[in-house]
Amino acid sequence: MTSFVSNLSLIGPEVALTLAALALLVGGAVRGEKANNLINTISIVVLLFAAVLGLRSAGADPTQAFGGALILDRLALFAKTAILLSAALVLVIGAGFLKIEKIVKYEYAILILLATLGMMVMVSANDLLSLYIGLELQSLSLYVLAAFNRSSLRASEAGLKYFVLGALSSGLLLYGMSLVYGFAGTTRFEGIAEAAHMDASVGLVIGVVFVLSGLAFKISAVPFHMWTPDVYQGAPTPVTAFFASAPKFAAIALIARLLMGPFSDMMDQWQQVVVALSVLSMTVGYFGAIMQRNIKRLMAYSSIANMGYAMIALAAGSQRGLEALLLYMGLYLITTLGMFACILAMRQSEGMVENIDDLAGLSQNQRGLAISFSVLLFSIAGLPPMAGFFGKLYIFLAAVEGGLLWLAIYGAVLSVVGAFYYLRIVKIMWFDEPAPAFVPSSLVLPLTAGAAAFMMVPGAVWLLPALERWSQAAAASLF
Amino acid sequence: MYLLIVFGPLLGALIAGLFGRILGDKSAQLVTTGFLILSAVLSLFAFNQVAYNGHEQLIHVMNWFAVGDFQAAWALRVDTLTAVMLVVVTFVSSLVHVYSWGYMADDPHKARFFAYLSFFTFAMLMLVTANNFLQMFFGWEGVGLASYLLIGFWYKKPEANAAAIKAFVTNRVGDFGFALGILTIFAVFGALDFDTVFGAAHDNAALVIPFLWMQFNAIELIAFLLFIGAMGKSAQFFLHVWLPDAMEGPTPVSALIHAATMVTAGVFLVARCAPLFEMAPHASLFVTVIGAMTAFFAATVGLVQNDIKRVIAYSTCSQLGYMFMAGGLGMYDAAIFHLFTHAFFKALLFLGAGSVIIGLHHEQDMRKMGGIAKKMPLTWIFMIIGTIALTGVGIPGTSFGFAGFFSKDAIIEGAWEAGVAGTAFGYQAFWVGIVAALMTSFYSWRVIFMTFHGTYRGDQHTFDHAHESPRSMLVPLALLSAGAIFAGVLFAGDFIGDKQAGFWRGATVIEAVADTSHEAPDAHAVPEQHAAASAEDHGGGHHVPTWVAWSPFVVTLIGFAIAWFMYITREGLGARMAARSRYVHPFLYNKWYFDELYDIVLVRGARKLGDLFWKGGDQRIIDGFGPNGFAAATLAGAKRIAKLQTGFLYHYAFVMLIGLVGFITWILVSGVSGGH
Amino acid sequence: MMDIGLGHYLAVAAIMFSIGVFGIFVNRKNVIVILMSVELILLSVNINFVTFSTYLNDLGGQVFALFVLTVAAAEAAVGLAILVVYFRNRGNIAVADINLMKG
Amino acid sequence: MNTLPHILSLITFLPLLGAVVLVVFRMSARGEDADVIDRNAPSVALATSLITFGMSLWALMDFNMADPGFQFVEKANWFGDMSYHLGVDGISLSLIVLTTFLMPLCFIASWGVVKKRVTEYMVAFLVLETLMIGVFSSLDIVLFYIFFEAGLIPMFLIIGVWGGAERVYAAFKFFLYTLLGSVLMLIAVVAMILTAGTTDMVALLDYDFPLGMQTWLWLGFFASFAVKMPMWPVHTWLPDAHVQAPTAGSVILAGVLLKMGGYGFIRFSLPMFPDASQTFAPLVFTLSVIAIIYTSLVAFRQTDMKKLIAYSSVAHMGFVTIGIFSMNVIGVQGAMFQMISHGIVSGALFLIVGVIYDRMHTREIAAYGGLAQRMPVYATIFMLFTMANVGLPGTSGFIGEFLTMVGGYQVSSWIAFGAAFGVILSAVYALTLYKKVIYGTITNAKLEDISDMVRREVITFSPLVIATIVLGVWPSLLTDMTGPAVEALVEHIAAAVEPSILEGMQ
Amino acid sequence: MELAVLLPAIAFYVFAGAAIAFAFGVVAARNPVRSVLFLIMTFFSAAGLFVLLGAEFLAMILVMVYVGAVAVLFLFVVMMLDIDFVEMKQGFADYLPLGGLLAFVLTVELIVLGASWSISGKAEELRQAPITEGQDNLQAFSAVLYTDYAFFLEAAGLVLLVAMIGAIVLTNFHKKGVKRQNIPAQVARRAEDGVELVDVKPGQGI
Repeated sequence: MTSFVSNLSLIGPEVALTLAALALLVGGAVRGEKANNLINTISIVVLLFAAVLGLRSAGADPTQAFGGALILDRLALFAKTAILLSAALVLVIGAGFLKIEKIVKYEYAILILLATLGMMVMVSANDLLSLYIGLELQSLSLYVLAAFNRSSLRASEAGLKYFVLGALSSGLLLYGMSLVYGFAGTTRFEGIAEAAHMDASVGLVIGVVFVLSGLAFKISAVPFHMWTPDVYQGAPTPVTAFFASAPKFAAIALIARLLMGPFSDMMDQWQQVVVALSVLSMTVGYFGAIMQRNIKRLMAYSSIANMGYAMIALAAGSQRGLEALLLYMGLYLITTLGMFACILAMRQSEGMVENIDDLAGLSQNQRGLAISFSVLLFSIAGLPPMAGFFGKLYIFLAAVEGGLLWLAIYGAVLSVVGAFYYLRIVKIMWFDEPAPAFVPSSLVLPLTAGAAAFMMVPGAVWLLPALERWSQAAAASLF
Repeated sequence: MYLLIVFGPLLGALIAGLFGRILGDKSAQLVTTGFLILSAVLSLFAFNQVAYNGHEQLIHVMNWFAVGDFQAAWALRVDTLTAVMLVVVTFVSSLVHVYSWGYMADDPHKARFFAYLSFFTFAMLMLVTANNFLQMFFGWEGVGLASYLLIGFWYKKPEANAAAIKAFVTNRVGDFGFALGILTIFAVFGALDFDTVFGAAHDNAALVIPFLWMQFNAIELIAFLLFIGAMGKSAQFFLHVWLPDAMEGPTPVSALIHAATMVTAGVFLVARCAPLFEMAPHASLFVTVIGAMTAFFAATVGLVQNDIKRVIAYSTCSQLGYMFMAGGLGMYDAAIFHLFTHAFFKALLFLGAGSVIIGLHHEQDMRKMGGIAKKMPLTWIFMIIGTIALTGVGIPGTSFGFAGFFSKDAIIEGAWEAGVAGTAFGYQAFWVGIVAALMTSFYSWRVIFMTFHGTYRGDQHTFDHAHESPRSMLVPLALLSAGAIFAGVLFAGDFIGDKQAGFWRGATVIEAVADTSHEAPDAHAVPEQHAAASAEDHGGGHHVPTWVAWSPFVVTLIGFAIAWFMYITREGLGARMAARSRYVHPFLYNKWYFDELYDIVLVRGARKLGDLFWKGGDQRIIDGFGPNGFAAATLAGAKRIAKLQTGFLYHYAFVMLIGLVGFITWILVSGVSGGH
Repeated sequence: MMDIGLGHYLAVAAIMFSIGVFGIFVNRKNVIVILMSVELILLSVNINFVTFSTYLNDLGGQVFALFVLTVAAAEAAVGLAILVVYFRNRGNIAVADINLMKG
Repeated sequence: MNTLPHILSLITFLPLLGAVVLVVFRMSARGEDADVIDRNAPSVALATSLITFGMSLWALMDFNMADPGFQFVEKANWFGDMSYHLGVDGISLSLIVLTTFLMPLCFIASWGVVKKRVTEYMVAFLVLETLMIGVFSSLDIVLFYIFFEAGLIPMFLIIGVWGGAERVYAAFKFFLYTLLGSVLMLIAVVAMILTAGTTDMVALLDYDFPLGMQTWLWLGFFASFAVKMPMWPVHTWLPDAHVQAPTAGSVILAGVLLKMGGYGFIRFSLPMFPDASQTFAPLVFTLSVIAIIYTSLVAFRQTDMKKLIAYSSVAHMGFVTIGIFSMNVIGVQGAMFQMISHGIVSGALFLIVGVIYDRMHTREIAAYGGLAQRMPVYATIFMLFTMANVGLPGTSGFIGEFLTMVGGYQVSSWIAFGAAFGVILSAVYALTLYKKVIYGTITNAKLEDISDMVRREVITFSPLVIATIVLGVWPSLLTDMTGPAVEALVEHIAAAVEPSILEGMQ
Repeated sequence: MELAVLLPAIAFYVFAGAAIAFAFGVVAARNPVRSVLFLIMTFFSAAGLFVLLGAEFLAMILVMVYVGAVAVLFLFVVMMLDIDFVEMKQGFADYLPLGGLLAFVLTVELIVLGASWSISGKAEELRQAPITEGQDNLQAFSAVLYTDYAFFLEAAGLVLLVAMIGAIVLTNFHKKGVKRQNIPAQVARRAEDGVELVDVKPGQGI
């Protein structure tokens, strides 16, 4: 076994993040609130730096670190890059909100750093234990972040709900892990794969179900989604943006790695579960959103539905499926963050607003923002020529190829329901008489939204081929 | 030349229609009338060329349809049949144009009126010069449009609008048959031009094709469908309802369209398609029966009408019945001849009636007329001439008689002969003809008596100002009177007499020629003597019993006598009888309640059905179960799902647990049953 | 029956797991009990791990359990902190009162 | 062929370019400048559309009428299996020209009429134009789908922002209805791509899909195209959309968007799934005939002018489907002709309604009457298009209807019977409408001062009038263009259909 | 029966029964303080089971960490949050039957599952940290924990760090307007700063 330190060189980004988090913690403790801006900025820089570092150190071959605790392959790289970038973006767009709501604390950035670190461990986990620790690192940070606005009853209720249910879900996950460990005899992924290949015993299968249930919580797949609307609504909006983006990606990448790696021999069994999760998620996500007036709640249901969609690709269990999944999730991240940038711009003179009716007539008050938001909504609804359409297309391709035709049809039909509530926001922005205009926000929000929207249409011309190439490479690393 | 005949009126119509407001009414009138008269003169020349010198023409103008096998060209086919029609159409039309100068003098939209008239003429000419069924259909629908426009010319009158729509739609019902006929023709023959179709007809005589749920003889079917078209245009029984209402249009229109030309298009069609009808005995029988029924029905209704134009309209209807009767019995020549003569006297009657109407300041109700002969002597004379021509006065066995005498008696006698020859419905047709002739005589004279004789029953003021019509109206009347008097005697020989073979030269089937087709296997046998007889002069009636030849004349006299008795001797008797009658008169007066029946069944039916489909089908069922139902269901589902989200932690946990246990149980069960 | 095998321990763990689960959703009293139920679940997991570890003759399970304990402690800390925050805002921690957000 | 390189791309994206220019200027403008841009936006849009029209005419000039294959082909790989592949044959080019022809008219018709958010309006239409042209010119199935479905977005906004009182309902109904159809098509597209291993339509045209699969694929495509057409009973979005859309929106909706369904049937369903098409033809015929009669009757009862015309559109589209699925040259040619003709005629009818709507702001038939006295020019033009609508020979409306009936008759006389029956009904509703609006006396006092068509409106209508009559008298103009492609198509089908299916049909 | 066999069995049943009973007590107790106490007892019993399984180190940790720290923390919070006990006597929910059924099904399934266990065929070679004969539990732990599992240890450290940050950030209130003791300031304070001598003229006031 190589030395601990030499292994550290393999995980440069993670190390950078850790060190930065520790240093900033000390710095924050010393300098106090004055350093908030600085810490925020440094965190963003560190996240970006870590992303660059990761990309630069990307080797062609999958490498294992720490005796197999972690695996560094293209899937992990893809996921990490996505996670780091979205975390950075969340910090960028969230800063203003925290100031307005007067909940600026330097710990915020540090917690985001640590959560990101947890996610990075998750996506390159190669052992149930690293999976668990990464997951908990992430979860604990997120629990705290959810309740970050501690003077708000909603935020603390969100934190509480998230925590309790999250703890329950880790319990399920752990129980599953214990079964897998017991029936496979190891916690290392390759080992599990070998054991499963030899004998996919019932215990192993049930273990997988437990694990899947535990992880389904993280991607808010129905019926483990119940926390999502409440937490999205209650948590501070930047935190919600974070919830909706990076952790989803991390968890689904992790699930993909598990299902197509160690548990690939049990596809017959887990496919049923994933299909069920997918169907339920799409149903609840698409139907549940219709009644929502709070845009963050709506985003919660939207993310549930989108995860349902992503799980179609997952259920296909093929390389094409994984590729579609990653492409879809990549687009989802961009879209979601862009949309949250728009939501964060929803500020009227008396404070932040979250009701979708407050968007009324946005197209006349803030044309640019309205256009960006609309493009993003159309994209997430999967309408061509927006990039989101290609996400769906790829998923359908994977599903049909994987023999899940009916699932694809179901998803397609439900996407019409989805289109309905996305369009309703468009309708409010474009058709309705203008509501009181928003207070002009810092330039960064419209810019982010605009950039995201740009990626969805004209930018898609090069974004899509690039994303496709990356996800193809990433998907190949599991097959 | 032919192009000018046909397209001149179009040019006139376009100039008057598009630039009428710039040019002014006078120039519009001049242009259209000028073109029309030019057409008429050229037509006479053409008639001479074609009918007497045998210069049939086929002028290709341009391609129209060229889709796969479906080929149809814009072309002018001028043979004797066409030439006859050309003469009739252009001649009557130009007279009507001229007449309208006077009749429409007060109208503010003269340019439009003349444009319509000319356009109508163009469409009619296209119809008669067609070389294929499609072009014919073009003209067919074109005259329908023109008729619609002209009937509705006084668009402020709701009755005119309703009548216009009724005319167009009823015509469309006929066109429906015509169109299907064309489709069938194309399906059977793969072509639409007359020569190909008629040439191939013989070879396809036994062809049986499926149509709807049945198998039909192709030719029979085609003939039948085409005749439905003819029924619509020529206002035959069942589809006659529009014609009387069409009298809402200006009177020149009635004369031109609803007496002389358009309504005869059906007869023209039958004559044109004689080669087909010849081989379609059942369809021909149908033609005869419908014709006879129309002749009878319209005559009965005509007996009791009070509107002067309506009486004439029903008379037209009835006369058209005669023509079809003839056509159905194979006497296409006689049918056309009657068409030809009828054009003159019926136009005369209409224009005369128009003169009366103008004279009495747009009064059309005969009950408010009477004794105006002195005020309008010329009109009175022209009307008498027209009536005599219509009732077919003439001395049987001689060549003395008015126009109607030659043509109508030819039909009635021909029917007898057909009966003798064993043609189905021949005798019946003869009797119907006789009865109808009786009634024709009665109602025609009734018009004269009620209008011109007896005591005036209307508003005295109107009577005082009643006046003879201007010259522009009287000249056409005079010309038409000449036609009404002499058309029969002059042309009988050519149309139906011994010179007919050289006259028609195959433009329609005349009996002598038709003989060949009678040998077709399924055609009914026609005894030899009939063929021999028909080659002879019908006008003389040498080959029918004398009583047959005399009977039309007799019944005409009887009709005259009754009318004289009821309206001159016992003036007012008619009105009193009408008032007393409880069933017969209302039944007849209300046209056998056809309008009411159609209104209930068709109009209201369509409305009800439309509402049913709209409110019930579209809104309740399709939208209700479709988008709106979907939306409602979605909303309900959404509410339910939102309700699941109670906000309570334990519910959330509970749901998670249900999911977990569900999955485990499912996997265990499916795993067990799956053999794991 | 007297021969205590792996199944027995797993059964204990299973029962404890169920009690924990049961405790979470049946509890209407206060959130602390829910947190304790979570601890029960984690304990059952630990029993599983230790049992398997013993019967597989592999220390990995026990190490895993050790980390589970560690994390559980951290979780408890965070959970209680959140609970305290909530209590400060709301004034009580009755489970049935936590439904400000729903739908 | 020495034509302009990339002419199809130019035609397709030129309007988009115009739209982008407008957006950029409008977004960067503040205050006064914004008004200036709003004022000039119609000119820019009109100019763009006119240039596009000019370019499409140029393409028409260079088009080799005798060649049944695709011309002006452009191809470039994109990503995945997809490629940027454009090309036209007679069928698609005729529809492109129709689109580019109608577009300037729409802009002229909106000139000064649209006062709210003018620039956005123009942008929406220009974007829509690009998408519509794209539908007809793309030769990659995914590209096609993108254009096909993307058109919903601008149309949604057009109805929703500039529409009538019920615009929201109508916009949503339009959008979701059509979307539901298209997503099913998308699944079919996906299945096709996977089976055939290509997204290239030229390759797909030659690919022989297995029989059982064809059925499902056909149904998938049918779901989309039938809604788009729209066919009975999935037509109910159309009346609402038409009624609520602004005039130009209705014109485009009826003129072009509906044609996408027919185009889809001709381009995809027929050649790619010939056997299934054969199998399902009776279904299509039944629905078409029902549509013709049913919607004609419904149209008869409408009190809203646009709704009436909308229902008549449904009926007329019934002829198109009949023609297409007769699968013989005459029928398909007739369907093509009917599509173009209907594009012109119904477009014109909606413009006609727009003319008086702009003056009176109501579409209730009952509010009008006696317009002939005040608006003779209007009455004349209205009459012409009414007649074209009822399929009077000599107008373009007749040619298409008749050809489709001929085509249909060759399959079954029932079809022709039903269709011909619909022709009667069309006269009923169309003439009733005309009578109620134009004829009679002026009962509504507000109509006393109504003015006749102004020059702008006359300019809008003249090309339509000319097109209607020229096509009616000289249909070869169009049929010669579509002919080779249609003949090739019919031959292809005849060769491809499994004999067993045909036997089953007998 | 031989005691050597019987004794572990008795011990198992005692500990297992106690653990389950106490666990049930945790859930069922009306008073949260009692619940905490039951929890402590549950941990004790579980520790006994761990000992039976030969995991002495974990048993020790369980008692020390859980009973010593976590459970006490619970107790502390329970006592600190002045909970109104009366309000909480609402008892079990209406979901009890269904919930009970679910729990029962789950339990049965898991027990059946546990009974189906057999050592994985690959277990031998997949073993990550084999327990060697004669090495006691603590030694075994110490052998791997800082070597093979060093990474996890570090990561777990971060988890604890997060927990710490979280606890602090959430509960450490700096209430505005509350005077706090500032010791350096207090120490640095001098008489001159606190007392001002004012020369007041009679009859004028300050």
